[in-house]
Amino acid sequence: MRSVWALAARAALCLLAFSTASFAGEPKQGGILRMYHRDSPANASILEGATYSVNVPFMGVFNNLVIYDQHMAQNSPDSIRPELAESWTWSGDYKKLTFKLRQSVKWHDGKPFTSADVKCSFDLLMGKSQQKLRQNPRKTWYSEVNDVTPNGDFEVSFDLKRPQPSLLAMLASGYTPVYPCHVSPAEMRTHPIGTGPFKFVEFKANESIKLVRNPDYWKKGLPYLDGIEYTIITNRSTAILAFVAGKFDMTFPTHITIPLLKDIKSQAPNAVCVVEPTNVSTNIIVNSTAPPFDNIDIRRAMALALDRKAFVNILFEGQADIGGTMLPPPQGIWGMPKDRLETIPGYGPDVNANRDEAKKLMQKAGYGPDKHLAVKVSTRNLAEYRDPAVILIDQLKSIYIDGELDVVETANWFPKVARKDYMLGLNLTGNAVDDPDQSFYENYSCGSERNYTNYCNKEIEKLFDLQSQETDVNKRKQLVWDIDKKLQEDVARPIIFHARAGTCWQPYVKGVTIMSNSSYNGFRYEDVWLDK
Amino acid sequence: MTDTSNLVLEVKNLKTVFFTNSGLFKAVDDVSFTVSRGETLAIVGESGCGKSVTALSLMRLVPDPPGRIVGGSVTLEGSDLLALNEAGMRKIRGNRISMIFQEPMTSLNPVMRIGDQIVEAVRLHRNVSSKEAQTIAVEMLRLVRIPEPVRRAREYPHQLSGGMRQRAMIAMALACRPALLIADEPTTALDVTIQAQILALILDLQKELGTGLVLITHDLGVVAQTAQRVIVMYAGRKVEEASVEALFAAPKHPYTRGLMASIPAVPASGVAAQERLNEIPGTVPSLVRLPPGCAFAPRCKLAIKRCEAEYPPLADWGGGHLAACWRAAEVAEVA
Amino acid sequence: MFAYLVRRLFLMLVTLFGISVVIFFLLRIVPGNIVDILFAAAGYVDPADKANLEKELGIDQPLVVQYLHWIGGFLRGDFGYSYVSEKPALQEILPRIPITARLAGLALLFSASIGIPLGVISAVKQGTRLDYTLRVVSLSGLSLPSFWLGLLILTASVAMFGQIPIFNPNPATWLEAFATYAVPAAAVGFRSAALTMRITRSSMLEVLRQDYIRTARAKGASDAAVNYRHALKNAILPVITVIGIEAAFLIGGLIVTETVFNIPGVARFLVEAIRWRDYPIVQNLVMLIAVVVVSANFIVDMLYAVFDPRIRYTD
Amino acid sequence: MAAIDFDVELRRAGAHATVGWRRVLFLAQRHVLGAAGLTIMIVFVLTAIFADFIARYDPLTVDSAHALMRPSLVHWMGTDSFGRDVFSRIIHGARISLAVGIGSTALGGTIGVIVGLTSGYLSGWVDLVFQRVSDILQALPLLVLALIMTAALGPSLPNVILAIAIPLIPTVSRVTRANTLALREQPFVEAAKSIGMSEARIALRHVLPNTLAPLIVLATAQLGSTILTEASLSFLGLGIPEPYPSWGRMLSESAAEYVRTAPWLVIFPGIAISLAVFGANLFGDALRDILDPRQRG
Repeated sequence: MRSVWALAARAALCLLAFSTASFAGEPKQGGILRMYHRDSPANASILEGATYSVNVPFMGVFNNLVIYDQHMAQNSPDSIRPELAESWTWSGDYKKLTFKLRQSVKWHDGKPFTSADVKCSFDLLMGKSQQKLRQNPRKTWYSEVNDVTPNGDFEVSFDLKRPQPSLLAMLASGYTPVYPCHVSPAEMRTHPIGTGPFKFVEFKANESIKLVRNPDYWKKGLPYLDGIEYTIITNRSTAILAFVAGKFDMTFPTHITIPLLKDIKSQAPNAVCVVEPTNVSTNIIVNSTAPPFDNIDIRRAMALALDRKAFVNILFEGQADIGGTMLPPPQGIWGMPKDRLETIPGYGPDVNANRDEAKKLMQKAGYGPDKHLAVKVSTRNLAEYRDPAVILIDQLKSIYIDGELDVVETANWFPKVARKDYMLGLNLTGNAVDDPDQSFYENYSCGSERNYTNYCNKEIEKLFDLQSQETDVNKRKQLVWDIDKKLQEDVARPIIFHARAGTCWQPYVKGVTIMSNSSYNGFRYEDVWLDK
Repeated sequence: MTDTSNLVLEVKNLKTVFFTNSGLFKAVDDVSFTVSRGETLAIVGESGCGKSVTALSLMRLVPDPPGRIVGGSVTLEGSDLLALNEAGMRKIRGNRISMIFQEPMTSLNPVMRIGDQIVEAVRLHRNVSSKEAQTIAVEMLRLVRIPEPVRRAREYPHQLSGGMRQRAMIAMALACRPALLIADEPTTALDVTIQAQILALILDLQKELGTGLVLITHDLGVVAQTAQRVIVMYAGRKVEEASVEALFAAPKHPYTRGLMASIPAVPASGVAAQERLNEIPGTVPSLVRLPPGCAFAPRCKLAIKRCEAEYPPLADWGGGHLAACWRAAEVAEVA
Repeated sequence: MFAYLVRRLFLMLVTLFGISVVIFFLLRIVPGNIVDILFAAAGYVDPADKANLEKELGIDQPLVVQYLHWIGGFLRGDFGYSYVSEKPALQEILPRIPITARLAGLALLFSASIGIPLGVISAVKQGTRLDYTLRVVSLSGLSLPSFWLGLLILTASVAMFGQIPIFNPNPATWLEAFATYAVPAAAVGFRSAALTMRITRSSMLEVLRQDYIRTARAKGASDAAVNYRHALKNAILPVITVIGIEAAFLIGGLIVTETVFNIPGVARFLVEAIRWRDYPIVQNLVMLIAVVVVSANFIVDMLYAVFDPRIRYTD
Repeated sequence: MAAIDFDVELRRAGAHATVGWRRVLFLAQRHVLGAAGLTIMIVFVLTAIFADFIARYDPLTVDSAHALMRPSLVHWMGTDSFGRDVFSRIIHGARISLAVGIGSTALGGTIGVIVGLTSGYLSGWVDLVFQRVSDILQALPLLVLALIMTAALGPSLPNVILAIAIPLIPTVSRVTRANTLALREQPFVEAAKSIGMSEARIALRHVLPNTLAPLIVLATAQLGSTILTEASLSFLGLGIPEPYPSWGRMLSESAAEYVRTAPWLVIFPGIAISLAVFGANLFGDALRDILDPRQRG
């Protein structure tokens, strides 16, 4: 354990060193930032994407109405900054949000940016326009939006069905760029046009992505870089070796596992590395519609059997967070405080006591040392999924459950889950913004497509709406904690841990901030520069 | 014996053994003979009697392993071939001593033109340009009576008939005018009609070039037509040697007798034609476990106790007629 | 000869047709399509969106219609559009071919230039210590998993030279360009050199037993002349066949090597396309590979005729 | 003429050992490499059979307190990131590799023999169809075929075996067919026919046994390559899934990321694969020399 703490301390030191250094020197113009990309994204359209593989390379092509401050690690309501919007105002009843837009901003093809483009973008997202996105994974974010209306060329308002302060958080995500009206969704997939600091040059599938400096960027003097080049390397060991050998200035963000971080630090001692939560939770989806997990006792027993610390120790050498649905503090804004968390069954520090309780529940359900329960644990055929599943199966052994791993190909995974053709599933849930609205509605509201377990509790749903409309942050937090606790006690979708991952760059790369409660929002890179 | 000054080849006590996993066998055991310029010596015997190994021993081409020449001497034109190193032996092979093999089908390199194969033989031993060698090759093909030699020289072995191929082999073997030619069953694989032509050709060329010839065959008919002297081999040993006339007139070894009886209508023989061909009863014994005495004894009608116990020495029965049989004197009468 | 050619070409077409049917239906058996994969990242599949997309891509049509549509296009040289990139499939495939071709060519060159001479030496020195050593080395070449070898090469190279020999898309010099391909080609070629060596050895051993080799010796030809002028020329034929067949196997080795060395060639692209269920890419690429393999076999047969005068295709 | 020690020469030729154990011993001396290969294979098979007795730990038990331990007397080959004993996993992995190797070779071999025998024996249109099918299978890259097959069937041990077996069929059927065609013309087959033996019986009783030698040689050669194919599939993410300790899986993906920090995770399984394949290849080579010197490849 000592080494883990040492590493953490070193990482913290790195962060410190970096923040002082990066603001010490005068930014220099020029140079191409070379990074590797972990895989080949399906296309270049962020609105259609649902993985940060799209956001990272293409966020720099665009601007949002508002954006999280790119140099504050923690996304919070206070860190939202104007971008294409110069300012915003809420109506008194929080049912109307009006943006004043920046003038004389030009798209990369020279056409002027106006309020029509904003309307087009959100109509597209709400499924209201003629042209359709091939897929629209974040339609539900705008379920409370009635309409988006331009008032003249440089003002636009969002009319809401009910107050929803969190709308601003979703608009500030890297997932919510403004698209031009005059370019079709299909073209945006292959050759995106934005207003951002970098222009798209080319995307060769499985090979490379190239961006070049936008000389007409509306923020004068930016970006500092001449361009960004991503080489797509799917094999992580090859990619890391290439970084160590100096082929790249920076790794793919939050792509370095904790064990690999050690490797990089020993091979490239000068590299700057940070470890941050990714706001991706690893959780168990439980099929409560069919035996054996329709029995609440067995569900509870399973939740009690989890030794979360062991997961964190094995997979992250201690560096990951244990929490409920919301990312735990200090990086997370909405997560339960530790003392509250430990009152939830299964979260208590005495694993053996928990398991003894779990065994009693199992015996109550008719299982015991001589009668084991055979269970299939389904998961996707990716290491991030398989590895925790292997540990889960091992832990379930302690409470008379014999688990067998059922590895499912990507193409079959969601259809299988949708068919309820599983007992236990090991799943990863990424949260684009650290906000309860996004998390609760997507994963726990009745009828939501991503509520895989079909957990449906009208009582709790009312609380969802209550917290969503609450404008006082502290009051809202209390509500969120109550909801989160209840969700865990109901074993709706037991959260095992919240992952952390590392990002490294060469010491001459300046101005990079890795977000600490999201991995989708921090890649504008307009003021990243190379001290060479 | 023939005049020694004219001697081309003198083989003395040649001994070649094979090491196999069933034991040691003496493929050639203490064989001696000579060949003079222009003379034809036939070596006859059943298959497995050691006659081909004898030929290969002369060329020093016995495959090693499993075979090995373990004794004796082979003197060609005054120099002992067995004492030469490999490089020295290569200078002799194809030059002073040549060989024609039984299978014209497989003995020519299938991917080389006929002409080139002869050219190779010439250029290995004569310091001539490639062009001159070509001319010699065509000349040789003409000499062995291949029609259209220029065209044939450019063809591949598979384009030639068996007889043609054997002619090409002969051309190749004689290209350097060797002192000694060994022909190992040169006609066995050929059609009967071709056989006579090829034999005639070999004899003609032999006369023309004055080459000594060792003709290996199992066919006594061929022997009668071609050879001056004959060696009969059995189980690796020379059992009889005589001039053709003497041998056919009065074979001294029962084995030779048997061989003659097993061919139809032997010319110049005193034996009356029989209705049914005589066969030698039994088979050639395993060379690994030879009896201590005469190897032929188990198959011999004339065998006596002594034959099984003691090997009969080669004895001269007059006029250079050698035979290794205890009862050689009685052979003619008994049969 | 002409009749033979016609027959051969006809059989080639039959084979290619069969391959097109096999690959087409095999792909359709693989569960899930591009839509499932695209939507997987989002965490759910919207049935309406799925139906729309399937309609747009034409994968909602009956299989026979889809097949005819594809094969018709293939014959006209119209490869359709990649489902993933939405660019013309041909435009996606073509630029990757030279990369893989260079790699494969270099690997085959490596394989032949090392494998054949070592095979001959091993055969000629049969039973000697040298022969044993060469055989053990070649067998070990056939025994190492190529991705493991690749990983060890990369790791060692970084540790020892601080350089990583992965693909460099913009080599500055001719030498750099060569280096980009040489290391991965050697990693693939090692295995195939080992195979070539073994084939050459056994082929040589068989030829050395032939009568005409004895004839050559009887002529007084030296060992070198016998081994190279007579034996090798005959022994090379099966080696050519195997190298021809090996070309097809090489694709398999290249998939792994292109992944380890991050080379953007067709082999890795094919695997990615299978993962994405990008039918137009997979189908057309497999067909192109099949055409190359089938033609390679045909060329090898024709080479046989050139090298071996006995063969004149007449049947 | 150098003096010759006849006894030495004879021993070298094997004259002292023509039957039974002495013959085996002699062959082992003559084919040192083959004997080494056979030994490796026997060890490999015994390991697989007695894995439960040899392995010192359960290969699946996760132990977070002992993750990534260096090789030591306690854990001979160290532990992996889950704290599982690498030595025990390699021992149990022998079972998986053997199952894949023997399973797919036997399956592909059996189908190949049936196809080849039928094809060679019946000739005509059956032969024509089989020949074209094997042409088709041979023109598709083996790994691509296996890749699509495992994708279609899903990654599990039987499916991986099947996916690797299918591409073997044409190779085996070609050899069988060629031998069958040659044997059909042999006098003993003619003789069997003349005494009224049925075609199927001739094929099974006379033709098959006579093609066995080259097939055994081929099968041994294939054994090694099937193990390697499984490893490659694992590397591409389609082999035998966790938690089975497949050697290929142990080498690939996340394990490869430990190549410098915990090299024992990468080195030992790599050695295990290479050694097993090497053993199979050595043995296959010797077998070819003994059984069928004319067989190529």
